[in-house]
Amino acid sequence: MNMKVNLAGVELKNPVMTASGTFGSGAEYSEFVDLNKLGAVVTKGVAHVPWSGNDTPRIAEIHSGMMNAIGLQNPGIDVFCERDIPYLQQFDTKVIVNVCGHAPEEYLAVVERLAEEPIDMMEINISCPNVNANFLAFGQDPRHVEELTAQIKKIAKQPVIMKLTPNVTDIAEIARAAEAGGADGVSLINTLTGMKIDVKRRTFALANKTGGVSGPCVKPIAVRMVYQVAQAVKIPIIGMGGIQNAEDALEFIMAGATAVSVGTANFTNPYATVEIIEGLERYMKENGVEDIRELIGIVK
Amino acid sequence: MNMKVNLAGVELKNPVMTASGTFGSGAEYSEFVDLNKLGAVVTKGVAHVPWSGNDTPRIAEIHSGMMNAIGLQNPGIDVFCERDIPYLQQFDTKVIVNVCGHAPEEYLAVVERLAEEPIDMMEINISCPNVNANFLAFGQDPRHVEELTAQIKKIAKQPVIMKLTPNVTDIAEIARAAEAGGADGVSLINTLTGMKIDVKRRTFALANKTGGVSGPCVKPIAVRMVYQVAQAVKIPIIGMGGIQNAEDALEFIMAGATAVSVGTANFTNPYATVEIIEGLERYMKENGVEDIRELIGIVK
Amino acid sequence: MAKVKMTGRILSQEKIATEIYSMWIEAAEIVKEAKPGQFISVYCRDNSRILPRPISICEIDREKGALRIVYRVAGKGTDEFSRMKAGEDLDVMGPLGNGFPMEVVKGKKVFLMGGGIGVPPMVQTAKEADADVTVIAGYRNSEIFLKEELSENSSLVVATEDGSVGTKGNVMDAIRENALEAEVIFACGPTPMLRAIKNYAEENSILCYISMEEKMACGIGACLACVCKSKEKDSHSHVHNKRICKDGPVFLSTEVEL
Amino acid sequence: MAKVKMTGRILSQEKIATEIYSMWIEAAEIVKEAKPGQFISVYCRDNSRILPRPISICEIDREKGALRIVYRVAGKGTDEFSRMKAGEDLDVMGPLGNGFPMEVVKGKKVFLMGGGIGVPPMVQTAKEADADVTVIAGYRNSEIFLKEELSENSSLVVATEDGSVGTKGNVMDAIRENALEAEVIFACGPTPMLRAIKNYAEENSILCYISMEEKMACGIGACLACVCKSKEKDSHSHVHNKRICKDGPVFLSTEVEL
Ligand SMILES: Cc1cc2nc3c(=O)[nH]c(=O)nc-3n(C[C@H](O)[C@H](O)[C@H](O)COP(=O)(O)OP(=O)(O)OC[C@H]3O[C@@H](n4cnc5c(N)ncnc54)[C@H](O)[C@@H]3O)c2cc1C
Ligand SMILES: Cc1cc2nc3c(=O)[nH]c(=O)nc-3n(C[C@H](O)[C@H](O)[C@H](O)COP(=O)(O)OP(=O)(O)OC[C@H]3O[C@@H](n4cnc5c(N)ncnc54)[C@H](O)[C@@H]3O)c2cc1C
Ligand SMILES: Cc1cc2nc3c(=O)[nH]c(=O)nc-3n(C[C@H](O)[C@H](O)[C@H](O)COP(=O)(O)O)c2cc1C
Ligand SMILES: Cc1cc2nc3c(=O)[nH]c(=O)nc-3n(C[C@H](O)[C@H](O)[C@H](O)COP(=O)(O)O)c2cc1C
Ligand code: FES
Ligand code: FES
Repeated sequence: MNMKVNLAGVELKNPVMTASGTFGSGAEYSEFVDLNKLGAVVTKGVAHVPWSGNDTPRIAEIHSGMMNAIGLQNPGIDVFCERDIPYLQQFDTKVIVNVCGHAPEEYLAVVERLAEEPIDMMEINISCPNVNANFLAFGQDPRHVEELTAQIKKIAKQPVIMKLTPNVTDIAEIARAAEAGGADGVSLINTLTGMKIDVKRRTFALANKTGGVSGPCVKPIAVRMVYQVAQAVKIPIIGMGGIQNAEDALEFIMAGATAVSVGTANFTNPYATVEIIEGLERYMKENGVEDIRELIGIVK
Repeated sequence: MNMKVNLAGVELKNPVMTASGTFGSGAEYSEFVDLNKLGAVVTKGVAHVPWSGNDTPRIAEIHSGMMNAIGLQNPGIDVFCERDIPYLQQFDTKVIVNVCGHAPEEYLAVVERLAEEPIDMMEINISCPNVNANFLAFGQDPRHVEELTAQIKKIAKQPVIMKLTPNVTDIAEIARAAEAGGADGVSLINTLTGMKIDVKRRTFALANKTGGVSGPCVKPIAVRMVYQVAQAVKIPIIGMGGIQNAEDALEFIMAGATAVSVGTANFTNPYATVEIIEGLERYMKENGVEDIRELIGIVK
Repeated sequence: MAKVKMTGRILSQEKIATEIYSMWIEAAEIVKEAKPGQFISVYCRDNSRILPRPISICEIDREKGALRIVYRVAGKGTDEFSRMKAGEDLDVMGPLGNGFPMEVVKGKKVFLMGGGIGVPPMVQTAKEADADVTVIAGYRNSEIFLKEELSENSSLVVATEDGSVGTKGNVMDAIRENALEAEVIFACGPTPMLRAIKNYAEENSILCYISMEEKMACGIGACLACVCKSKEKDSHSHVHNKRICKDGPVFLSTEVEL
Repeated sequence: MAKVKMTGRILSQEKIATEIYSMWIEAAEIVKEAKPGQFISVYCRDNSRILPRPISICEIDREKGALRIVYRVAGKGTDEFSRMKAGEDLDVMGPLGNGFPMEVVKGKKVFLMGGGIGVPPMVQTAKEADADVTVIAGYRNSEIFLKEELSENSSLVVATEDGSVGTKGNVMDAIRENALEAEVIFACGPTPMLRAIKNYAEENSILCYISMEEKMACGIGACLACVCKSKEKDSHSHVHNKRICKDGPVFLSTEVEL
């Protein structure tokens, strides 16, 4: 029985990865799960300098999900390279570094710094507000996506995954722009923008007013977008959005994802990632699936 | 204590209406709720001719919500005018007719037919696939929205509400296009496009592959969009998406909605609409709110 | 006919076969109006499941104001129901749908045909049928639940897929094996069974009513989720779609496509 | 220190004041490592609520492998907890956070100051403090829950907002009224109370540790939801943010901004 998948030239021992920002750099969750078992660890977004993030409250619970406005707090690429990469090198798993920035130069500074680092891949978070384009996110404009992808590809030494925002009219168009820019893969979905109002206090539930919606409540939208993108591009897809168990992971795989990321579910169940891997194995056994790759995009 | 609101020149006895497609034309739910108590009944989308809708399964349950792909089954405007309008005329509530079509001519045929009918308002569903524009919905392109609105306004005899789809990059831009076209108000959100895969049968849960997501799971996205639109336009807003109780309704009102529509909640609780009206009254009493209009857009 | 949504009280909960449970619910207002072949909507407590589950009325105790449902654990909602205990509250709406047309069987020879989880509604139907009733019930195996209840009010003929009890095969095999005949058929069960019965009835010019299933949201005819294809244009939408929850679940077999 | 998520068993559930409940949970693996001032994450059963609720450890019974939580019904999750019954399962994760630094109070005069639902963690802290302990507990009214437990291991001073018991006012009023003095303070309660205590301690050069609150998602330091502003750059993100769930919930009062 084969669980291995090839993701943009990198072989993962199985298709289950962590979703950026929900798993730190793995240290905290290593008390619960053996990182060696994971297909890959995707780290929290890192910028060229430390970011201190938003005011609190930074999260709010919603029906079958949550909203977050962490604001990409991170220690900056220098500390990250000194501390987090060596930490992850100890484990027999792939390391995918999630990168954020407010302007192309900021992304490029991180990508350049990562060039000589022993990481397997990078995932570019293009949901960050683009200071040069009126604070819409890069990922909401196909021209910016293609341009940024192309710029990054010029200097990147590792495969580049563009992480798409679902807050767009036509996700397929954005994915095609990433592909045209030379991306080695796309991952989706990042969070949907939401708002919660506290009617007792007559104010926003989050200090930041809006936040990113994640968890089971976004799954149908995420599966739809993965399916749409799978019909639109040839590069591999990392699917995510509300995955809680193996059945959810299979929805994304059958819709066309080569790998999946598990985010919010870690908060509901710190063992989620490993239980999903076990659940996939069980499904394969019970259904006589020899190779998990047979299932990728099987529903058409 | 005043619960009345003025919606595009029409006075509603309270801001609670039904959401199109979830309440038929009121007859079925009249066994549960007194239609006289409602601010308005918004009817199921009606086209110029009967539509038979999609194959079954037409719905699927999802986490804290549902997906539907009814496909706008409706008897066409002639039967509607003969049967449903006279039925609703019996009640002391406002009648808002939801209109659908595949092309501008189809919308215009319905709007024209409604001109001499005793209805209070119409709500134009621009989430229908636009056969003239590659099956993207009218509502996804600001130019189409402005144009269609202007065409409808030319012949409409009643106030025109444009009902916006949330499947767009910038909902404020779409709302501004409706306003520019002369809309008397906007209502949002229609359903988000989703997909569910049945991993056991390896097929789509809905015959139509994709369906529209509604219910509590979409509420944070809906509130965010209502807030955004409230900052962008001067015309009144009908807010909806996952409203289950008075607190939810207040979120939309505080975000800027003049009225709210209750959809999927009717399926969870057929008394939902009336209970929400009672809950709003209670909130106003408990918090010394003399006039519900004080609360509209109070959170900024 | 007034429908209500109300908080019922669970009087008993019993496992009667593998994955099959029987629950009596006190719900006087619903029982008052309930008829054989109608169904109720049962609501989940878990807030992540917002749609009610349609479940047929199996039996009615008009004195106690109670009704019985017999259900198979098919997914998360029915699994939740199966964990509930006597004494607890349960939200239900009903009575829903048209039910079997009891007037047409008066004094006639009638088959009540149920397959699997389509058997339960035949209990109350057999009780109330003023007719010569044969229940033909199909099961997977020897777990022939509701046997006593059905035997009380009818002559019961059983078919099992594994042949452990009665005819080996399905309800149609049981008819053939026992050379049974009827003037009217009421049937409920999986689509292939209904299709076979519909064909049999039409070939033999037997008046036949079948109870259909589809995913539902409102349960009362408002949302148009639960349609089936009908021969004639329906009076509601003037297309060829009948609403199973409102125009059905029981249809004249010649009225609908399967 | 190993954290686990496990299925605990509810040993008892008791209402001890208006909207305040006390629950003993058998959870041996968590109890093994638990310290005063730490907390656990309690999971809802309702699937629409996906985040666990952080609740302080009130008391520990190491022999039984059980821990006690005392909680106020503040919303839907705690309401759900309050309906649970002895004998039922409950998912919990812990022990979480750093807890109070018990070593610094050894042989010292110490105030354990708790306000409202900040009182519970002081029970186990008083039990384990090898010190001259005064618990100063602030309540709304005469419902002074946990009185016996606190009296057993400390001299208890009470303040009530309505003056029905002890000092009228808050815990700071109680200190003044009784002219109390201490070398170390451990405090837990609402932010205005913590702010007053922090100022008092700093003015009087008293070593003071406060337990903070913020909305949490992971509870273990991974998601950065629960930060508070810190004087020094934190070692994790190298900005001025400490994670309450991991670096706290207990902080040296001079370390953080309130
Ligand atoms: C008129 C009618 C009468 C019925 N009577 C009975 C009965 O007496 N006993 C019994 O065991 N079952 C009966 N069913 C089937 C029963 O409704 C489903 O088994 C049940 O809804 C499954 O819910 P779940 O949450 O366990 O499954 P899930 O698969 O988790 O349900 C997900 C969603 O799909 C719907 N759904 C799933 N299967 C069906 C189905 N077969 N029919 C309709 N909706 C479905 C659910 O209601 C829910 O909205 C009846 C169905 C209908 C339409
Ligand atoms: C370290 C720590 C220890 C705590 N110890 C106790 C205790 O011993 N007893 C007690 O009664 N309460 C305690 N609380 C507060 C308790 O966590 C909240 O009252 C509880 O989470 C409310 O949940 P709810 O579902 O009832 O409310 P809701 O308002 O419905 O909750 C919605 C969301 O907000 C979060 N939330 C709401 N209020 C708070 C809050 N004050 N702090 C953190 N998250 C919150 C919930 O966890 C949930 O994610 C503690 C909080 C922290 C951070
Ligand atoms: C608390 C939190 C922090 C996140 N931080 C990041 C981040 O730094 N970079 C990023 O690309 N995505 C971030 N995300 C988005 C997730 O990686 C993921 O795309 C999204 O949450 C959907 O998956 P889920 O529903 O499984 O959580 C974050 C999500 C959450 C909940
Ligand atoms: C079963 C169903 C049918 C619907 N039909 C229509 C329709 O005909 N026209 C329309 O504009 N919106 C239709 N909608 C969308 C709703 O009016 C509403 O915009 C959406 O469901 C969000 O509100 P809710 O979460 O309260 O249901 C339909 C929604 C559902 C669930
Ligand atoms: S379920 Fe709504 S019409 Fe049948
Ligand atoms: S709750 Fe995640 S870091 Fe504290």
